Amino acid sequence: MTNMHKMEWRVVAARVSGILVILTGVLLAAGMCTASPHDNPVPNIFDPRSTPAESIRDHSYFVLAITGLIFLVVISLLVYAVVKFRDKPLTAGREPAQVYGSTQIELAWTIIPVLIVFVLFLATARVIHAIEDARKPATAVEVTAIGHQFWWEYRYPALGVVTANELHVPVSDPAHATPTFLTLLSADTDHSFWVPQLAGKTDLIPNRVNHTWIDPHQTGVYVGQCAQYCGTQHGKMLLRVSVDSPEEFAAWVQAQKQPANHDDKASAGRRVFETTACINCHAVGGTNGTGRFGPDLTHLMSRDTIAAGAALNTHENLRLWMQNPDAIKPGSLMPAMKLSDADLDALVRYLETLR
Amino acid sequence: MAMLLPTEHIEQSSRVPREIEVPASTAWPLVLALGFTLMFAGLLTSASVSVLGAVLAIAGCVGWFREVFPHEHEEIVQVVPEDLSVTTERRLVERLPVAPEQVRAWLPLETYPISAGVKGGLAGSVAMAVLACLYGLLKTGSIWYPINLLAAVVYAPSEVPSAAELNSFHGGIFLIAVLLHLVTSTLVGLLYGAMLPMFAHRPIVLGGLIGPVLWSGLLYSIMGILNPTLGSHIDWVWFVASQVAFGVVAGIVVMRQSRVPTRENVPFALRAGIEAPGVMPPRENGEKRP
Amino acid sequence: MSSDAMAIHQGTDVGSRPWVETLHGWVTTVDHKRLGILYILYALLFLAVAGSEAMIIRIQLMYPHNSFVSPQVFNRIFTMHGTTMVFFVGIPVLFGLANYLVPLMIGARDMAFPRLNAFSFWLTALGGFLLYFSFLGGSGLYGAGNAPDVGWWAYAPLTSRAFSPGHSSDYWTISLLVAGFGSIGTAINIIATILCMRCPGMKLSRMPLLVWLNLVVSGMVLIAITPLSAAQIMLCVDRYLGGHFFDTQAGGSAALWMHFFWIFGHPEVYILILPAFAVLSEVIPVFSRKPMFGYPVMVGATIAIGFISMSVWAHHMFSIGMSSYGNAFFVLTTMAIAVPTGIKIFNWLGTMWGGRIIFKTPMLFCIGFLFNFLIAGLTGIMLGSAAFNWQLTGSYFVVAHFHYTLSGSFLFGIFAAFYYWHPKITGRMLGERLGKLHFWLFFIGFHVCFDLMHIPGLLGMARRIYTYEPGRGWDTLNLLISIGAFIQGIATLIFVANLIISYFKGAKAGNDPWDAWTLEWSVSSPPPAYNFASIPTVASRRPLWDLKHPEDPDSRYE
Amino acid sequence: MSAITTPLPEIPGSSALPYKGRVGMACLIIAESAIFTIFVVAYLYYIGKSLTGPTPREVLETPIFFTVCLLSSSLTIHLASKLLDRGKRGAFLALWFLTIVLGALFMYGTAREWHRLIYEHGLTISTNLFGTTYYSLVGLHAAHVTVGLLMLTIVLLFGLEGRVGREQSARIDVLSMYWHFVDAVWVVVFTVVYVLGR
Repeated sequence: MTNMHKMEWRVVAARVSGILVILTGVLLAAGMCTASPHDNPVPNIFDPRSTPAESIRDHSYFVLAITGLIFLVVISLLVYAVVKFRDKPLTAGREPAQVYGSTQIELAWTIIPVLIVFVLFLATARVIHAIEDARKPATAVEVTAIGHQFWWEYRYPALGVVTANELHVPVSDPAHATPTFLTLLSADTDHSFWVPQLAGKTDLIPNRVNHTWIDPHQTGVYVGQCAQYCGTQHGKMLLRVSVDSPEEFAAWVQAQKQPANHDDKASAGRRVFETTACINCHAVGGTNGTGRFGPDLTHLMSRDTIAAGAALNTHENLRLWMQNPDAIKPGSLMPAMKLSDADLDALVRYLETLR
Repeated sequence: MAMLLPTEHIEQSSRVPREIEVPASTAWPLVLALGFTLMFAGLLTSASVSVLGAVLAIAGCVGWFREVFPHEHEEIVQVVPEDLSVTTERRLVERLPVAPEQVRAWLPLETYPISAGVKGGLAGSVAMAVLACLYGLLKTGSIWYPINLLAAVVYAPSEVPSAAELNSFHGGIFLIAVLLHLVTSTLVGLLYGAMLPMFAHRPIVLGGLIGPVLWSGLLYSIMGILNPTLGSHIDWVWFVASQVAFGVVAGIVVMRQSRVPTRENVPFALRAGIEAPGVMPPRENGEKRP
Repeated sequence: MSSDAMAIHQGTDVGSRPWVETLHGWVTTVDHKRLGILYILYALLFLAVAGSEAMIIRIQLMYPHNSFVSPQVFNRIFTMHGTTMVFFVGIPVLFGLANYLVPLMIGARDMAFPRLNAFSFWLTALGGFLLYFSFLGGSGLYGAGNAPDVGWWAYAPLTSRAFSPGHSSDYWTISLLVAGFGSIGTAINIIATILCMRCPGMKLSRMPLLVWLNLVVSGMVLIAITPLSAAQIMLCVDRYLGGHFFDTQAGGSAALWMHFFWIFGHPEVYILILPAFAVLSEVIPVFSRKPMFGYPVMVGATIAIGFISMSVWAHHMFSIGMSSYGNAFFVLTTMAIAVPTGIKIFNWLGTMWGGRIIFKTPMLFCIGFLFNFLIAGLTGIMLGSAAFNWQLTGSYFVVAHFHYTLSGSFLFGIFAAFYYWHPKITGRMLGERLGKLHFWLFFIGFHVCFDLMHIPGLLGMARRIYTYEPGRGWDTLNLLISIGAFIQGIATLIFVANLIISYFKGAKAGNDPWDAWTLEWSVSSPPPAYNFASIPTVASRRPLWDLKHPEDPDSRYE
Repeated sequence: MSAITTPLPEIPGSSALPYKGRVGMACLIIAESAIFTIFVVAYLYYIGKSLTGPTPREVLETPIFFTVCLLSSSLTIHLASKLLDRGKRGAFLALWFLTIVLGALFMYGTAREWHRLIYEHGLTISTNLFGTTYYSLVGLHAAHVTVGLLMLTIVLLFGLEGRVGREQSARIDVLSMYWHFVDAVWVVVFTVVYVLGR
């Protein structure tokens, strides 16, 4: 290959990569603009709102700085070597001086990494200790989260509340810390609880009890999802954590503790609920439905979403969900109920009374 | 440009035989593998597949056995004449400018032995510890103060100890501190041993002053992350002073070691019999070359 | 038979043989070179298959709520992609290279156990075919087929009968078990070859680094693949005999499977990357025209990696709720492995430093490797830091990280090997123009794809999801990632085209096209069936250097 | 005969290299050890974790006699291969046969124990975790003994035909390595199952 060709290729490569870089930048900017953080916040791990996630973020900056520095040093050496020591026509036909190695240099570039590793280890160990071995204050809210294929069950044993998919926790003000301590269990396969802005992942493993904790500093809805592959619908096993002000949280707990609302206008739908397979999996307080395979529906309408966050909790979605769950979440364990249109409407009407 | 080396063959042609025995081709390993796989495949499909697999596997075993017993079956391959000349376009080999008169640079090993670095590090660690404890005595009247601060690297933010706790003795904490101190000191000492000869003009200035000051600057920027407790209590003047004490003592000890290089001080790699000719670092020479 | 074998090896007279006879020659062969080629062709076949699966994954993820494939199909595709790439591309290609090169490099005429070699290859090959038969017969002869959909690490209890009825998980287990026995056979063979078949003068301290690294890799295969085999036997006991090893309903432990899997799984990563290191350790010196900088340290670092890699497995499990002490221990070991790995990068740099670097395609891939592997190592440090890992694991960040090691590093190393040894294997050079195009296109596609892939992970995108919600900041990124993946696909097609064109029209290579130093370049290209007409004698690590520079041989200094 | 046409292991200069059969068997033993290690770890991990009975304390009996049989077979096979080295084929065959008998006795012991456990105590592989781990670990070992016995028997048959001589001594040596390994594993399995496991 002649030098002409070499030049040509280098120019082409440089141009192609230049164009790609510009294209990337434009598209990235466009993407950032179109994303609307208000309706559906970006679960960015560098935008934490809770102590564990904040310690991890601070720690990650430290790790990023060190690795960035190493990157710069090594890449400069590499670029320098590639540019400086390329074969030139001037020296053709000659071999460079043959060098076998140098004990000193090799010792130096062994010990410096060892020191860096040592520092990184110490820094990491302290963060691990701080997050994992945090003491539970008396004011903590305790929640048992149980992973199911493909939804979340939340039990507040001290408050007597059972809900699904949307976790409600009080905001934790540094002066009066009310962190939430979660006990993580699984009913079937492995899952992982991950709300990036609140804490790192902790798995939910059958026949094993795990723990994690969060203390959100700011109210709002935080999203996340199951982060351990758990079967067909792993992709739509979404998580929503609603961080409420203390008053809102108390009101929510109060509302959840109420028995199910029984509106006579929806008694037809209730009869459908109680006489079909619904009750095998779902519970509604005060009815003969006590199943635990599916989410507790006693206060279904207090939730914004259905099917573990896969769809908004609207009339149409509810109806579709019972008629043909595969349209929303193919492969979920909710069977198509094969109800007549009349029964379906009655049932939806009934469910819509469960506030 | 190619230069043919007239007689440089791997081996004299007189020793090349006319024919060579190589292991004979055989289908039995394939039959056995197929049988074996089918035996397992039967678990996935139907038992009859396993039966077929077992038959094939047994046939394969017997066939294979007969290939190697009592003697391995071989076949004869005629040797084809090959052009085995070894050529190169690059006949000239450049020399390191530092030793142009030698055929190949084989410079004397002038590195400090590994033990020098370790000794320097340990000596430096003592100097540093003495200074730090002196600081503790002057500041709070307790030598345990700096030791506890050093070990505070393991404390979580929620467990930051009180002033009284910082001034008293804790066995576990003491062990952690000693361990940290010794490991770090030894490693830095080793680094001194390795790097001082590369910058041999003013080793004590470099190792005793510039190194510790750079090192302290680095720590200054990361102390808040690495050891927040220490970071909040630290007296940087004393800290830098103790680092310099380490550097000066370690540097002096390392330099003194080099004056009497003995066989025992040869690095482990050489003592282990691994051939590692010590050559000057290439980076210094690469740049000087035209 | 023998003359037939010869004919093929001389690259002449092939057309005049009936194809049945040629085929018979290949399937019954016990020649290490032919088995090496079979391994490589087999790996290339599965590279195409698993690459196509990757394309399906990337089409599905181009847009949020895309429905190119169903979730069931998506889960099968990513499971098969991972399983295939690791077990039926990575392992065969590394064994193929080792099979072809190790005997040539140590001056031997064949492997220690040539028939075992054939047996091992066929086990691996048939294992792969058995796995893909699952698309047809996953439920046995009694129902429609489906492929495994439990992910390539097949975590319990998703693999139990309750959650995985039919035979799809059994296909995963049993085909890998079969292929695993093949791997163990080949590893035994390589070790025995290296220890027992070296030519006179080829002391351990004079072996080419490629041979050294393959020795370590084979040792690791022996103690890393076997735990997987053992765990798979246990899984079979559970699924076929009603055992309870991983049955969480009967007191079994899901975490135990994770431990067993990763005791295999992490060394496996090094089993894959060390052969790429091996290639670099041969290619970089030749194209820098200098001997390897710090050969003993390279050997030592390799052995250190081998040992340390056995003690880091649980860093894949930081999120399973281990105690803080357990987590800290695995942080330490994980970070410790960065040290020998760093030494290697520095030693390659040291080799290039002060050399005369020739930018032929193999060297380009090696430099690309160094660049990518550096980043892979640094993201590895981030992942190794358990606290950071709690956010990163199970996200697209980790997917990007391990593709940096397996695609950006392993595959780059393998491509370098292809361009470097293709002339030796086929007697013809691979086209340099297409090669450079392949390199640049792949390099750009790789970086568009996998650099960006880190970001959705940081923005909370979990891996193994068949679709995602719009408006989380992942949309544009995923589109670009997919575009990057397609660019890599095109680059790979160019590579295949290059292979085909060069096979027919490539320039003749001659014995030693790169002016190299190891023994394989001293014989014809392709080498005769017996490799060396007379067994060579060596006196240094670079026997051909000694012959080329009789006035200044290495043997005088080593 | 020139040096080159001789089979590979006899190339001049290579005499210092180890015999490939021994190296291969050593590698196989390392690989097998890893498999056994995983099974042993699983056994140890699940000790006392069964949700239902029977427990090892209730049903296991220590097979002292059969253990002695297996362990002494290591001695006999060692002596046998030594005798073959010296060319004493008759004595070799006798000791070889004794090895097989001792191995078979051991297998009989295992079979009797399994029979007792299954029919008297109702312990099968699917009963509980103890059953699963016990039958898997002991079964894995028994499978290795069976393979060993098969190979020993083949050698015996060839030996009776008079086809095993001094020239096969290296191969016999490799086979005896395997048998020693099987015995050594039993020591571990015995300790784990009958000592620690109770």
